[in-house]
Amino acid sequence: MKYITKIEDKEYIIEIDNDDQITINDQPFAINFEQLSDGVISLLINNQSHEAIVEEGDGNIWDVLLSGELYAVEVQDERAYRLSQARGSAGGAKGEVVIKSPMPGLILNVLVKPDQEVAKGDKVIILESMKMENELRAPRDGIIKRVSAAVGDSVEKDQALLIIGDPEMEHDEAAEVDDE
Amino acid sequence: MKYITKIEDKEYIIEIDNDDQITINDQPFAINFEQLSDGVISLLINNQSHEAIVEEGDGNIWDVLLSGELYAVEVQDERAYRLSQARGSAGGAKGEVVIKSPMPGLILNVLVKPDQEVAKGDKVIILESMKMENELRAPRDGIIKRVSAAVGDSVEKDQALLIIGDPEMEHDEAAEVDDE
Amino acid sequence: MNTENLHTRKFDKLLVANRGEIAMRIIRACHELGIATVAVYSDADRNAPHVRFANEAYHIGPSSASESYLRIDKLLEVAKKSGAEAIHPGYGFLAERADFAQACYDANIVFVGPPPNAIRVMGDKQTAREAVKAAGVPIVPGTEPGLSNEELLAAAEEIGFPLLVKATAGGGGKGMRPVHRREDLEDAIAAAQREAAAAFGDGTVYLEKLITHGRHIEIQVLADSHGNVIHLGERECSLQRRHQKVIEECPSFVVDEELRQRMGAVGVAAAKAVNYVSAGTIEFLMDKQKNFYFLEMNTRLQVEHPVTELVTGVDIAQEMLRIARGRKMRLTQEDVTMSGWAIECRVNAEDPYNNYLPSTGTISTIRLPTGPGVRVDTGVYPGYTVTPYYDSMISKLICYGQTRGEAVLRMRRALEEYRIMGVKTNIPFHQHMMDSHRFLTGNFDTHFVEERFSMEDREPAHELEAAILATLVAHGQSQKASQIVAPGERDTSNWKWLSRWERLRR
Amino acid sequence: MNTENLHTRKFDKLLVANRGEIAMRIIRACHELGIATVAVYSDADRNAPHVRFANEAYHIGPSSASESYLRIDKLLEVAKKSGAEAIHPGYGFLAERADFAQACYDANIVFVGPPPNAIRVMGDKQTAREAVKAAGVPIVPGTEPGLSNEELLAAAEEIGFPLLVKATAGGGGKGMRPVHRREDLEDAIAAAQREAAAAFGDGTVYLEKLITHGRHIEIQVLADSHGNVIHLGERECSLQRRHQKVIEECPSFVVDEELRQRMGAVGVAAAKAVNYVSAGTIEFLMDKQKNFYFLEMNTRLQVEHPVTELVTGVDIAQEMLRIARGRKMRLTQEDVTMSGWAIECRVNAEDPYNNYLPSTGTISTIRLPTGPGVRVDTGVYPGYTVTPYYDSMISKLICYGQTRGEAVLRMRRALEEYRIMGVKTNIPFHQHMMDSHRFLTGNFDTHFVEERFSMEDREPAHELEAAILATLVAHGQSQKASQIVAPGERDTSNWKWLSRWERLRR
Repeated sequence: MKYITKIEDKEYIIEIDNDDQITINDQPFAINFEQLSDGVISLLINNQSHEAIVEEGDGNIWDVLLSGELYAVEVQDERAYRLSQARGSAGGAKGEVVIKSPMPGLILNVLVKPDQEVAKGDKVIILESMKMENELRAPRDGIIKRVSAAVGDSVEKDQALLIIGDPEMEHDEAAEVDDE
Repeated sequence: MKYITKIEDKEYIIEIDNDDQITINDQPFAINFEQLSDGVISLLINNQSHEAIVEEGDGNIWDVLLSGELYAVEVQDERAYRLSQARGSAGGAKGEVVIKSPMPGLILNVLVKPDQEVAKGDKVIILESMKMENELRAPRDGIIKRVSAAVGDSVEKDQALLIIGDPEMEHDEAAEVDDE
Repeated sequence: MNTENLHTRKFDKLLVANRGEIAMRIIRACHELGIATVAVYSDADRNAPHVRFANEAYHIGPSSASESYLRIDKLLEVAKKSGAEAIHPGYGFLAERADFAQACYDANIVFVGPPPNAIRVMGDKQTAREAVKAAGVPIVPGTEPGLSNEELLAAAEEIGFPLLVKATAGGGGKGMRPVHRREDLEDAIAAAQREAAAAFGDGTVYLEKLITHGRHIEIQVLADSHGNVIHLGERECSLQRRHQKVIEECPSFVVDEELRQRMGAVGVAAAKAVNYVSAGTIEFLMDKQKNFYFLEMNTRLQVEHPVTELVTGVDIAQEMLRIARGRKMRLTQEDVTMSGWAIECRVNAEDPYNNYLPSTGTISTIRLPTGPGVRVDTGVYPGYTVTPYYDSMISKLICYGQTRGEAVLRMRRALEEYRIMGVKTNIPFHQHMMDSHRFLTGNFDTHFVEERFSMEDREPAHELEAAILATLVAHGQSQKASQIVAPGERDTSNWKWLSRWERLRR
Repeated sequence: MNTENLHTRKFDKLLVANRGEIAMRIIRACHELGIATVAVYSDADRNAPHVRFANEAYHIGPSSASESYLRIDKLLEVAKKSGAEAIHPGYGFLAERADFAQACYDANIVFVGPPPNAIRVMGDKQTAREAVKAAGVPIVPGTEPGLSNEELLAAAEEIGFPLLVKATAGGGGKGMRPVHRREDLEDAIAAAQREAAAAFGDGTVYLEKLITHGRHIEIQVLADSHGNVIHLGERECSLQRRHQKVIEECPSFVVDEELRQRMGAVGVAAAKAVNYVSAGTIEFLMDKQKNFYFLEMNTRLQVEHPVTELVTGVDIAQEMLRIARGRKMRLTQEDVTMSGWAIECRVNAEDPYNNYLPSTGTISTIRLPTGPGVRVDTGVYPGYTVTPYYDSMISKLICYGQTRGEAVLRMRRALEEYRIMGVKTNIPFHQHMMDSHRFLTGNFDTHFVEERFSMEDREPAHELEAAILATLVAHGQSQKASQIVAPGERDTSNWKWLSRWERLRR
């Protein structure tokens, strides 16, 4: 069985040959996989020992906790991969980033307007929660496509607050938006 | 719903009136019962807090771990209780005790013969396991009814080794045995 | 001595007016002294360990603290109902509310903490500064509160920049703003006033000279009701984010025995200035020349008290209870010795890779580090939901070593052993800090974390392994899913539980 | 000095030739020193923590130790394959096998322990007695081994009763029998020979005067490869069952500083007598008059080493590794100070209410005690099956306090917090001991547990609550069962998991 697995921008082609061997980018690894009764996973890769907790997130995303770090891993089998390739990178229009509220809270300030250019790291929204003012920042350069939160709104966890689009995509994106 | 619950020789009549009240031997108790996602149970009885782990054993026996002690509790609803009363105390002939091997091991010595009288605490069998000689003792006074283990046997966990019967019951017991 | 409105007498049952790890800490200290405990809980905390570990537990209201843990009337009612003779406030919530201490006194209940007056004086920045100033404790130059914005702007000229805008009622960095340039002052004052008003219902602010490259160093004191006051040395708490401590250690890298005794003496003087009784902490700001200035006194048990416990061997929580019972301290200053090194990492539900935004969610799995030199104080559990109702601290991980190096290496080991799933935590932040050269060489100040420490340069070490793990689990799931009978069970997020359950059925 | 066949040099990767809690202890010490670890495992231990926590893991055979953990050839093969430069034997298994130490030497691998000769001399009761006797260490009068039964009976007359029959190859009480009456001697010799033959493949026995009301007190020593030998004070290990230690403490109730230094000096002399290097323990038997006699030297890390670590602050496991790396000890005798009190309870899978019979089974749930002053060293996990293949120790629970009283009260608290389900444990025994007047007053000897301590007089404190809990759970199950769809799911032993799974699906 062959899978295409992504972390951040890295992509691995992982072939599960049988219970104790996998092939990654054509290189074989001896594996020994065990799941304990409490859900913890023990994996030996060429006798290198790794202990992890793996839980399913949204879509094909798996959360992997490994020596302190939490990795978001996207796993697709060949079929699913080809499909997603066909309709552009998974989820929404290409290069579009939706900024969601990480927790319930109150919008104290919205620092950007639609069509405004933002650089990675720019503050875009101030959200009050847990009695603290939290700054939401742009995850990358882009253009504000939509702002769906206003000062004074109290928002839920994961509520979409605004959308940042690719600069170069601006026109067709804008079009798309108008369509809706 | 009414239950008859036994620990050792104590018997409690417990009536579950609703989610937050029970009646024991006609005395009401306010309860607040919660089971956590890891199986641990938190119970408030008239605001007294108790944390426990409860797992089902054989028959109607429940193992209750409560502040270090492990309790074996027999729970029967009225119907089951009346039935068991009808056919004498649950499990086997009345007053009969089966001594089982507590672990896999090797029989080093058998110190009793059928029809022999034993007093509570008498050594009956020496079992070697975990490289130690372990003494199995009579749990109460009685008469050896059957010996099903011989020196040199290697036995499994919970394998019946011998049976002790009530002195006063001896005759009908013996009869029963002959029947088989 | 004048410690009016303070009860100290033997008690055998105590109500813990708090939740989380500090409630657990107090319950354990009580049980270790043979004192029965009464827990209180909000809707959110029915299953919390402090409810399960206490001898008794009473529900006091909805999850919002203002309707539960902050309800003095309900707490006193439970104390009466349960026959609790004493109340321990822990930290936060009502811990530094003089009116609560007074209410306990009026109800003839022992308040495990200082007399109301000491809380009142130290609770107000201004009266605190005056009180300790009179006792000869050095303070940072600044204005008194209540000035008009015009007056503040004028005063700023005298104090000079950089300076701090601070809320009178403030604490934990809320309503506090550093200002480096004259032109930023007005905005900063506005923001601080807004935040303080929201957090404390009082927007009053004042100005204070900003000590640059300052270190936060605090002195732990113990005072009994017989006039004995001692100190347990210092804690280094310079590693902070937005004035929230994240890592504390004992002793401090920059404090030698001579300085320790000098600061300790000043701390004791500050405590005596307000007839202090119980455990307390005097916070100082120390500049590069090792001048130290009084910041504030925390009139309660401190989050970071364990590092001092490990290095001095003194159980501060137990001492606090003994003192409240009216006992003389067993220790004199001479008995206090420090040996070894302890470091505490506060494990918070927040995302270190995304500007430390709080992370809410339900914890599915926890496995705590154990073994030599590792202590974990925690109040969370599998199934616990991190909500905005309470602070985001999940646990305190404390490691001890004969040397600082040993403590750091042990902390690395413990952080790696720590497993918590369901919310994002700042464990990677702590791991990164334990690897940082600046930290290892003790070369940091209160601005280090925010200004000269970044997660950007952290390499995710195990991406390939994570990819393999996710793929194998996904593969296993799709295999399993195809075997499962009942349709309901096909819900993929449960396959793990199912496989566990299937295993059990064998 | 003559420490021939001993390698000491820096190494960066170590193979742990052991399992369970001690393998974990060694792995943690290595990681805290930056040493990479290689674990080995038998069929039974694939999921054990030492496999999961080590950097590498290799399968070495079936569950039976003789086919895995005792296979020197396989261990050396894995060391070669993995590039491990050192091997730590832990305790038990090959820890005191001179041929293993020699084999490591021959394979140019650092053996983390003493030179083969020291193991050989101390491993044989007779040569050990001669060696230490020559060094002026007091020993118990007795016979040399290898006598005919007739000779033994004759010698018994001289020694007088009571006396002990001991196996030359013995240890941990196996092949040991106390004899109080002449007429019991022959049977005792037979039983000891049979047991020794079975356990060690060598039935040779000898006789020794039995010290009545003796206490077992041992001295921890550290010796480096540069000729420095120090002691870390004593441990009290008198609480034993069938010569198996169950509770140990540091310091001892009956040892004052003067006696400590005297015993320590003797311990150091014993170690020097065999050119000892590494951590070791000299066991003494102490009579009522506080005369102490050499029993044996354990040429390895001791199960109960943590109590000494907590009281002296010295990390013995790390020191052992530093010494094996050829380093000079950082400590001199003067640097060693003892402060506070530590107690260790060995939590075993056995039934204290049924003659302490070992309890086999699979552990379903574990929750370890945490918080201040509590250390747990363990190697078991949910899903672990206790089998007759390995010893029945589940974990070591160690509590520290400023005083013995504090340590005892903390131990009570920790024992109460401990949750382990699936096998019976001796936790009630420990709880009963912590309540025992004789224990609290330190008034016990090596026969106390077996002869003057009984579980019979322990009152089960919570029968009513247990009855209610079982009834509510049974009720809840029957309610649930009636709602469940698929027939397979009606299997009652799974209702808990089901309900959990159902909760997850919401």
